[in-house]
Amino acid sequence: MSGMSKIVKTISSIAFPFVTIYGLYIIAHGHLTPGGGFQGGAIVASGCAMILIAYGSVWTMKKIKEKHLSVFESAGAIVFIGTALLGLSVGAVFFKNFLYDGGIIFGKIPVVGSTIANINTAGVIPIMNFAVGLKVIAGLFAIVLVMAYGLPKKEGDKK
Amino acid sequence: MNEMLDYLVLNSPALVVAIPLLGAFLTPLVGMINGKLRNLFVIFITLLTGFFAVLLANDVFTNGIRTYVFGNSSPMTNPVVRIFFEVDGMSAFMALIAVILPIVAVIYSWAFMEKETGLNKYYTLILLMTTGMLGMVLTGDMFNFFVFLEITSIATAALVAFWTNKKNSVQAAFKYIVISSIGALFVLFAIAIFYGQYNALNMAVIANSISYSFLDKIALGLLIAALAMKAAIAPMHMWLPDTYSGAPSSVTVVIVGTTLASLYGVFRILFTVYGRQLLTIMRQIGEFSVTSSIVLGVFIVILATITIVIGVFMALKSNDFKRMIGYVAVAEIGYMALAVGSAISTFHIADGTAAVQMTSYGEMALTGGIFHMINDALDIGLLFLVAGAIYYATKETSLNRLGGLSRKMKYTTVFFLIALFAASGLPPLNGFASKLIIYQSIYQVNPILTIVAILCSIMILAVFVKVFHSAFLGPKLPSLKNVKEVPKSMLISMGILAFLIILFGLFPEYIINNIVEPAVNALSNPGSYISAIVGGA
Amino acid sequence: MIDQLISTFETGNGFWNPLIWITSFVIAFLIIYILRGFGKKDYKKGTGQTQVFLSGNPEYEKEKMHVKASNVYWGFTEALKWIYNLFKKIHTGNTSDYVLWFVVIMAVLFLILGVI
Amino acid sequence: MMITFNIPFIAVVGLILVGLIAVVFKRNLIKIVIGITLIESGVNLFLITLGYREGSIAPIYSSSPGGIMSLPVPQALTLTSIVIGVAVLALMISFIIHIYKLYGTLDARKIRGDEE
Repeated sequence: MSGMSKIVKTISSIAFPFVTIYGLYIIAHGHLTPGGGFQGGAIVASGCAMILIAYGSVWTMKKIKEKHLSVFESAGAIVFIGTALLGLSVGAVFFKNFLYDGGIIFGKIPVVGSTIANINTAGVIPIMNFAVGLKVIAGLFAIVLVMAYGLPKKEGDKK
Repeated sequence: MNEMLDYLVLNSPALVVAIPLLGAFLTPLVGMINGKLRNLFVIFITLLTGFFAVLLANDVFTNGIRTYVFGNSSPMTNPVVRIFFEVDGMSAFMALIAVILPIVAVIYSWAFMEKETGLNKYYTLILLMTTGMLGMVLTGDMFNFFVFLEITSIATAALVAFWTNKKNSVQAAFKYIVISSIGALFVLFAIAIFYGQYNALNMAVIANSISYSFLDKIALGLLIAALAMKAAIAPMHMWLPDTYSGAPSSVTVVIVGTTLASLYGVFRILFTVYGRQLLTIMRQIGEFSVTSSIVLGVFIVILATITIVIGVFMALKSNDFKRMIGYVAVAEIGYMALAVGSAISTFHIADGTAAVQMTSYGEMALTGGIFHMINDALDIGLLFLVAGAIYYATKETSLNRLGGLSRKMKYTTVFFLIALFAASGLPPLNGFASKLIIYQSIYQVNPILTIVAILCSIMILAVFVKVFHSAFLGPKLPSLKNVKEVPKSMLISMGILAFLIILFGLFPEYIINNIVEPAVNALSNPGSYISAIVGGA
Repeated sequence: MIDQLISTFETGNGFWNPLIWITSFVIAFLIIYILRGFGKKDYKKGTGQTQVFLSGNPEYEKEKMHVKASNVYWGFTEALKWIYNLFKKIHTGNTSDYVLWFVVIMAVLFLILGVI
Repeated sequence: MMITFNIPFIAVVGLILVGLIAVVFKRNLIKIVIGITLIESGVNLFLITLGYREGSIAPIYSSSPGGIMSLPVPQALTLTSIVIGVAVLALMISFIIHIYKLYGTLDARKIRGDEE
């Protein structure tokens, strides 16, 4: 798949940071508002897909290798399961929210009822959200990238 | 040391699933360092999983049902929100099946897949499949069951298409993913019906409060149809020969396990979740009251008989080794379904108590069916490993182009003979004991069933005699001049399965008393499964 | 442990004892070994003894001598042609048909569970 | 009044039926995949519909107006189902790409194995 016109490239370059920031915001506020790892990750990945379409798969493949993406994907999954296993190692159970009520990082207890959101709450959930977000960004982008790379390179170029 | 072991036993339900999952995502990272190291790592992970599964099974067989609440060490506070693993005898039994096959598969893959590329992903997916299977059999939560079902199917489909340049593999993978995603969606639909009625996703809670309303009947139909399709009961079995023959043999061994895990779903739904409700009287014909259990039991028995017949007949005709074993696998599934159907049709309420009971032969049928599950996994698994060995040596699966292999591949021939006798139910190998129990118990249901079952078992022998004749006997073919015995890792994995087959065949009493009996008790007493979560009776 | 292993397994109409099986197999192998001893002692490889004898006819090539898999059980499949034709008709290999069978079974289940 | 409550359920059944019809009767693989996604949407809609309790508000604590909140479990289930759906969809599309490369067609009747 080759790139598109200069106008598309420029516009998508401008839009890309905003899309990414929005996606990261959704990931970061996953424990407070609707959203979370998957949704935010999907938004960021769709931003990446926009760049892919604008610049073409060949160009994108030069910039970022599918191998590196799978490392990120593995890292996300490992962080997720690792956090869950840490709950086990501190003497409790698998998936134990051991940071909750710890007071240090994400350790505040939210006030019951209608309040202003406090991002420093919810224990391990934000960490897992970030892990899932990383995995989804890498995973979805890798899917789109590989599919685009597998398609014919030019229009009308069969097989 | 003892404290450490206790701690591990306590957390084994979670670890059994968590270790292969963690291993799956560590595999690509390890694979970047070295290929051999990665293979060792994967074997280590599966062995570790096996170790924990044995710990868990041992604990469950001696101490009864184990529940494990994720994220909370305190007792169940809210069964709607919490996710449970609930491990009873049946789950532990299935977990044993689900760990044996991947161990064998990864040892086998060392040599079998050596020349392929993309092995990092291959091993990742195999471990994900293991996770999925183990999760399916251990979970006590309906939705969790669905999630693990999907994990298993996605990983399986991706692995079936591992040889992406082969038409046969890719089309088989597409069929498999279509079938399994539709099946899983209908399972989800049924789960949603449960949630809408009972505000619960937990199997025990649902089983406790189920009322067998009209919606529950619909959910039962959806669940049985979808899971039976995943377990390849005729006439929904057609995907199985495609998938089994399309996948690399090392993968097929694990797919056998996933098929059995789906069958486990059927067991769980019928015996635990619905259980007592199946005794609802639908219609009174004179003295005889027709209950759901009889209707459903007879229906499953009919389907199972069709499954057996179609399986063996198609196997006799096919000339592709792997497709042939696929059809035999269909027939073997039919034997298990036959046992389940017979067991369900004998449901009745015991005099003086409220508990649901099966007649003694119903219980015996269940014993035979469950024992046959592990035997089937071992036999069919070994057959596919032999098929893979032949493919490795000759790059050929069509029986028409094979011949005289026994002169070159001695050990493979011996393993094939063991698998042949075991799968066709000849003594003293494991297939005999379980099939004998099934024949005896279904004789009480209907003698014709026994005749059909025995005849089909003989035909399975005929099927493999055909393979033995055309692939292993005969003159050395000029086209197969350079055939050599397969490498050690493949022989070792075949040896493990052959050893287990002989062991299970020689000591069926020991196996039944120690492994199968707890599973049968778990299924025939759904009350204990329910009370472990809900409390009370 | 050991006495559990060798205990007899009763199925109702039959029984199973590992010891009996092992002994009978050992005896069977002994008999085979003894019978094997009665065989010809003057067998030599590479001589005329080992040549294929087809009533005096010349031997064909190896490829032609081997009965292929598709020819095994030809009589059986020929006699039951009607049943194989039926089965072949069902096994279309088409994904849609697989799903159609699923829908049919689901409908039958609804019928027998809901209506009867 | 009754009918308005039932509209989502009618839509669920409609979506699933349309999906099944597409899977069973369409020959193009892409259309079969579309059918599967339709079934999936139907099931997801069913889950979401079940999650709503009359008069409840969305379960978000931040600056909520107060009142009964509906239990977010069905939303979580739907989300999980959507995530799985994305994975399945990506996998199916990849298979279709490979099938088209190997077979040169997307007709479901022509996509068959070696021996069927």
